[in-house]
Amino acid sequence: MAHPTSTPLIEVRDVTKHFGSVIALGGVSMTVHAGEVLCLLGDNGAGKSTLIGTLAGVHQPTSGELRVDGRPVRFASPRDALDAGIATVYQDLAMIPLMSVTRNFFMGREPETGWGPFKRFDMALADRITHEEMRRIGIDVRDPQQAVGTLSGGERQCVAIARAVHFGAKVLILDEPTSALGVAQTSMVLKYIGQVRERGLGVIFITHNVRHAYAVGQRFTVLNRGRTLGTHAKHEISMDALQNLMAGGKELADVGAELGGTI
Amino acid sequence: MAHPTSTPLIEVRDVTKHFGSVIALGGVSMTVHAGEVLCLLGDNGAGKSTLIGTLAGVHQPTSGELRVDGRPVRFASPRDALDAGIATVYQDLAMIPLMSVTRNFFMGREPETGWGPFKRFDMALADRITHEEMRRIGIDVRDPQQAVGTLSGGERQCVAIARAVHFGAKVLILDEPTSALGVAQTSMVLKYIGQVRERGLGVIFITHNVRHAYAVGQRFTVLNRGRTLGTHAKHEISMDALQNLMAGGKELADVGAELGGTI
Amino acid sequence: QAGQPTILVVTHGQASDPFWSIVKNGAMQAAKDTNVKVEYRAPETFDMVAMAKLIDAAVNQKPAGLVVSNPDPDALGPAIRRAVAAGIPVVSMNSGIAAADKLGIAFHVGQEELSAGRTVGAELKKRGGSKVLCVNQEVGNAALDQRCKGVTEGFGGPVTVMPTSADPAEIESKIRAALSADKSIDVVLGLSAPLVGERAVAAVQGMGLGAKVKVASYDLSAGFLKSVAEGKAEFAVDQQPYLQGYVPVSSLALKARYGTLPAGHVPSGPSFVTKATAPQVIGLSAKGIR
Amino acid sequence: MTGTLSPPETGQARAADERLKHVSPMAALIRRPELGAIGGLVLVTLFFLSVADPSMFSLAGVMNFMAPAAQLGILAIGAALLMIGGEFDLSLGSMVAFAGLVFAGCLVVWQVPLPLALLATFATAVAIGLVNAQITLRTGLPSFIVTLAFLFILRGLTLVGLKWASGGATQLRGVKEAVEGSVLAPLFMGHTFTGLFSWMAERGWIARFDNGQPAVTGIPIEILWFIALTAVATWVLLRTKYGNWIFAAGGDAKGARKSGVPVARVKIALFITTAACAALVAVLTVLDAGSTDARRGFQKEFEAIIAAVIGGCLLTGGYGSAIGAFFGSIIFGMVLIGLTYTGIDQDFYLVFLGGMLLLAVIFNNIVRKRVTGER
Amino acid sequence: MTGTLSPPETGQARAADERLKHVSPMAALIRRPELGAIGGLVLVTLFFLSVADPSMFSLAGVMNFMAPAAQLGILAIGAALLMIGGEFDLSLGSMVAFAGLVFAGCLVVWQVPLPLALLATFATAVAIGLVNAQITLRTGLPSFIVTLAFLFILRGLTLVGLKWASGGATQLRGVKEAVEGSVLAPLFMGHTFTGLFSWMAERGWIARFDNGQPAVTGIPIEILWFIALTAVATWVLLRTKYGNWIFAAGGDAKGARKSGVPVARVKIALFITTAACAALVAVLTVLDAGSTDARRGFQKEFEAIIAAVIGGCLLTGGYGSAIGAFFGSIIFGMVLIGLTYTGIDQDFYLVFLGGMLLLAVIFNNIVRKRVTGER
Ligand SMILES: Nc1ncnc2c1ncn2[C@@H]1O[C@H](COP(=O)(O)OP(=O)(O)OP(=O)(O)O)[C@@H](O)[C@H]1O
Ligand SMILES: Nc1ncnc2c1ncn2[C@@H]1O[C@H](COP(=O)(O)OP(=O)(O)OP(=O)(O)O)[C@@H](O)[C@H]1O
Ligand SMILES: [Mg+2]
Ligand SMILES: [Mg+2]
Repeated sequence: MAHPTSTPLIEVRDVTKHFGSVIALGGVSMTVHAGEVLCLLGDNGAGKSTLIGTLAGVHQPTSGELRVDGRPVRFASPRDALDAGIATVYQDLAMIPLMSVTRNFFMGREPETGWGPFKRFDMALADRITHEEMRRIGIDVRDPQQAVGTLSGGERQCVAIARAVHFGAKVLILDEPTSALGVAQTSMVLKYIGQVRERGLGVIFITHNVRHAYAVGQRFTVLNRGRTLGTHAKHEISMDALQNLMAGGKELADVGAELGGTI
Repeated sequence: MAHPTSTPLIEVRDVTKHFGSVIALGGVSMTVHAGEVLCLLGDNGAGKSTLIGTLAGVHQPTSGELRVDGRPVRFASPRDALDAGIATVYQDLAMIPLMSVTRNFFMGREPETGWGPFKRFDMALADRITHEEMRRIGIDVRDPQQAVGTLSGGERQCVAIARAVHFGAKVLILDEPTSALGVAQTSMVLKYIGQVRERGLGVIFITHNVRHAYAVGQRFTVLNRGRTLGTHAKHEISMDALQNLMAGGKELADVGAELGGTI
Repeated sequence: QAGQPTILVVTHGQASDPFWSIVKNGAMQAAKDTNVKVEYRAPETFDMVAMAKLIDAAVNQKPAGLVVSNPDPDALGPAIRRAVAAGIPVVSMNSGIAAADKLGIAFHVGQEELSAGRTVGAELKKRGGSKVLCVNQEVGNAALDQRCKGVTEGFGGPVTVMPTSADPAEIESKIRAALSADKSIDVVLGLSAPLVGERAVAAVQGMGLGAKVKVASYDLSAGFLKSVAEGKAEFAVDQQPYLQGYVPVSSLALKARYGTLPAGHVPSGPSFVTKATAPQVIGLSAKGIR
Repeated sequence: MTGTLSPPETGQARAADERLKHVSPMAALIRRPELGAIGGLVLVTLFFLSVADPSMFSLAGVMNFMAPAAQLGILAIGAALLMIGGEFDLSLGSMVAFAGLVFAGCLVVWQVPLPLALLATFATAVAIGLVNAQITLRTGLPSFIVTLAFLFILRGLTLVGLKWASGGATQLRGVKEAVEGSVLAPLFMGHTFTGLFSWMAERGWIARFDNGQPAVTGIPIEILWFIALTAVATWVLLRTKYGNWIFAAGGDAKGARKSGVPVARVKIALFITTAACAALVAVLTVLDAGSTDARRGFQKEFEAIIAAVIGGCLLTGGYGSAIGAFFGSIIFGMVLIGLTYTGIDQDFYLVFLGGMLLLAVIFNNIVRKRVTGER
Repeated sequence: MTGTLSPPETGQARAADERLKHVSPMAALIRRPELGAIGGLVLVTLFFLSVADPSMFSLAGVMNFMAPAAQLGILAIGAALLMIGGEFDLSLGSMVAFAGLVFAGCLVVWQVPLPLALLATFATAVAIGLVNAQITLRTGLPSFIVTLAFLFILRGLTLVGLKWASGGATQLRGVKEAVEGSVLAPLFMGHTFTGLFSWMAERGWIARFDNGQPAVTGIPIEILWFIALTAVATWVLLRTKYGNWIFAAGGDAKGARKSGVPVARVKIALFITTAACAALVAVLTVLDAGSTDARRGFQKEFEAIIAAVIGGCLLTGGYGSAIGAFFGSIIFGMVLIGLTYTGIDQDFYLVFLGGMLLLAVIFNNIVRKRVTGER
């Protein structure tokens, strides 16, 4: 499923990112190919969101290089990344609580109708699409004109995911999309990820749930304290080994035993 | 482990909650006893956070009754609930991004030193406790004076949990505490929940992860669209049955099969 | 009561301005004395656009007479013309004497700020001043700006305009600053006795410059007049604002009852209150009559 | 990839959600935040109807308080858009004075024809709006403090410029003479529908003065501008993508940027729009008064923000409406002029203004909460 | 349940985190947001040192600009605390006038002794602060609009009250005579350390006037109040739990409430504190001038907010410092008075004020960003 010989859709080369005196990324490299799901794993604070931020144009890397389709790029803003076909679900969702679900869904990419100076935001179409996409993910919004601030945590996450999936063009980045989701919604999202991959997009999927990762991922990159611990294809590594790698080895054995391997 | 004969620590009787025209809770009843972990399960938007909000004094119920130690109470503010010994981790964490980790940790319950009008916030002690409690949960904060806004999603969640655990007196409420946590931190938190229970506190634990729930819970209450589907003790229900109940029956079977039972 | 004629007064001075509060007191006293109803209106800042609307609003109420101040005949002219067209007798006061005849105003009471300023400038020269600091507490208020301009023309020597806010601490500090930065200033002229004049006396006395720097001010206040009486200040310029309020109202009351009106303009100032005359005026000034 | 994923198997099509209380279509219709501002307006109107001279609500009286309300309102619409977009412009009032100086200076001092003077005035405003925006965006300082600096700077420059242009005074006159006969003038000065009004006066439908002139000669042109701008702003806010961007930029600039909204460009456009509104008011008032002075527009930035807040705009951005600002301006204009029609002493003017504001806003708030349900 | 859980097995004790760049203790020391305001002050001072008359920085010159800065500063400290707590008080300036009326009225009209007059003044201020707070909290309206209403109402009441108290004038005088000999008076008027200063003048360490009087007779009492209040406010903000509550209430009122911070009580206390600061300024200025008038404190609310923002307070609440407001007030006071010492045409007064403000704030911002690292 991975295509090691073809040009990767996205290539990250030795990227570092400093915030003031904090070194959030200390040299990370990674590739994503078309038609594959790359899972990004790692402990809290490992730097996953920061790495994703540099790919989505939110942060500019302190050093290192990004390549899209083999060409070096610099994203000055998230808009640049979107224009390059990279859609992202952010861990903090990037939604405006006071705005309606529909307005949030289409924020920055509003469908228009009419001509010339009388072009207008096609609200009817937008409402319809929003309602449909939300239903698909298993949420029946009462009213797409309802403010996002009144949605539950999981419902909000669903809006963010539905939006990214709807607009994803070449690469879809999902930062812990399933963390607040119920069982039905989670399985929906995982199925979606599979469908998206089959349609030839590259997906970067961040999660703490190794089962979820193992269910949809082809390759697994583990970050630890701002550095890559290496990338493994699915056939090279077992779920338990992945789990251990992610949490830093032996610590987990104890805990796992104690809680009856249920984590 | 549940004590059906003793007075429950917390009893919820037929509580409803309306937001304008939205009926978020349509009559919910539930009890929590000392020394037990009650898991609250349910789909996105089922009303779990709203129910918790009424227990924590954030919302006032539209109708119905709350009892603490058998006495009916009305919490006018979260402070009342805290004073009654109920500590809560909110799904949205309730932290101030611009303030330091220590200041957030002790917000509302600052340790003081000195006397009379010269009483002051004992910052050295607070820093030490914060650092210690965070280390326990597996996060080594670089500097407790760092602003919470600069922490990663999981690190922030850890601050919220450590705070609630530290101040929990009688009842500890956790609204999806493990959703953004890494493997090591998750196992830490689950172990904590077990320890807290053993020390005789009542715990209400909200999660979407049935494994987590099953690992630490004694009883399971399932909410669906604002109503209770019933409460089951651990020995009465299997993990799979719980999973099905939570997601609404047959839907899950398909999905589970497709993804190889990995959710 | 019914049958009581209503006279409306619209001016450009806020009710809280010491000068205009005296004008208002005069108008209200005239109302009492001549048994008419007077309503006094003014915009809250020097705002010609708003004032024109207030005149329009007054015209809508068809009063028996209208009193206006007219610091900007261009802006207020059309509204005044409308009043005249509506058959309302209009008297202007304080400012706008030059435009009075053109607009069909019955007569004018007051003194043009510009010419009053010239007289003050000349008086300061006569008293031996060589460089004047003109302290303006509300720059952009055209009426106040004209006071300084007139002084400049009448004085014939260097006059520095110093803009300040109406804050007493700031005014005193700035006067001190100006006096220590420019030692050649020997006259401080305030445009308002209570706001600036009293502070100027305090600054000059505080710096021990009483012998060298003369202080004078427009308008009256009890505190400033006391300084004049004690010789700490030279004089206060009196435009007789009470008169500017009283005369138009009482004349319009007579007009409403008997159809009589003075045939010419009434000059109301400037007059100077000096050391000799100050003591008699203090008490009246503290009551807002002078 | 719209619509290419497999259709949902799980979405049970539910006709109605049992978790929604029944709401009548009427209640849904009035469930708009603007209703609050209308409520405030009704309250204030009722108050004046009961205590003020009846001439206040004659045709002439209404035109009389609508004219200043319209001048304020044009600024308030600009301020409201900018506030929704998350920024302030405190230089608005000084901008009116400065644009007035440029406009009157062009006409009177340089004897430039009206169209060119208009061009110069609006160009100046756009340039200053751009400077405000650039400094705010580049430095990351709050726009409050940046535009505050320009409040002082522009007011000061107006004073200096006026003294220079008029040879020492702070008033510049003679504008009406300068624009006489220009074809563009009727767009910015005087009244419209004058023919209609004198026809109505002839029939006796409108009150006339003793000399036979109608009491109202037409609709002051600023009222038409005000209505037109409100309509355009409402349309942009609610019906175009730019409106969505404005709400997003003000609601959460970071989140909006992440979603691809060109936040910087939106804010620049808003600063420029606001400055252009100020220039429009400058042109209207200078032509109306025939003169300009150094105090023009004094504290108007403040009043504009008040009107916008009365109309329901949040100071923190991301929420509000142009219609709200429209009604807010009318409330403010009505209270401002209304006292004249009552017998209340002028000394109580400010007490009255403050009290009415508070009442209108509290009432507005109650109505809004009532119609939109518990928060 | 502090410290009763089992100790961590997983926390690898790490001496230093490899993900921290090395930072010298010096750099850590200066990594405080206040440094920005100090930077702005240094810039402004350097500017005046190079262009202004040297008498500006003589002892007398410094006292001269510090006195108004201190009066503004006392208000700014209150405004800053309130802003950090997430609210505004626009009635601050009118409050100064109203408290001044109450104070002078007690002394002059009712001939009440000074301690009782002080009590009445502060009680009035506390009551009005409480009203502001209650209306804001009960209605949920923005404090901006509520206190704005009181800006008007209090200013209006002051005028009405003054006319009543003085029998028709807008000034009430005779305060100095009324407090003569009171033991409390030196706490609120005149200068301190006068003995020291005349001793220094005798040695020739202080310049003397031609009449032999020392140029500076002592430190104006308001400067001491200013410094004392700054110290107390800083201590409360940084070292007490109340400070934590203030930051929390302003940073996110909902979150703070959920964590058990008594947000409403904190805000009430802040409104009252701010009103009390205004009353203190009223007492100081009334005793200083010996009279009060209807324009006292005009637009001071505005200047206080400016000073707080120059000092780094965020308008959105939750961030700022009393020290910052301290330096902000001094910057503002210095710029306000400073131009008089330079040879620049006084007509440029406002241009200069705006320009210097902008420069100081931009510089402040650059310094702060530099020292606290990339955002
Ligand atoms: N303030 C509000 N106004 C209107 N509707 C609300 C409000 N708060 C919650 N709701 C609605 O009430 C329902 C229950 O919300 P709640 O947050 O309790 O769900 P939850 O069970 O916690 O879901 P999740 O697992 O996604 O966190 C949701 O459908 C939500 O849209
Ligand atoms: N703006 C910032 N300033 C300072 N430090 C920051 C900033 N943003 C992130 N960091 C730090 O960088 C590190 C990496 O953060 P990041 O959010 O990338 O972690 P993550 O892998 O996404 O963690 P999680 O799984 O908890 O979301 C964290 O230790 C965090 O404290
Ligand atoms: Mg993250
Ligand atoms: Mg929830």
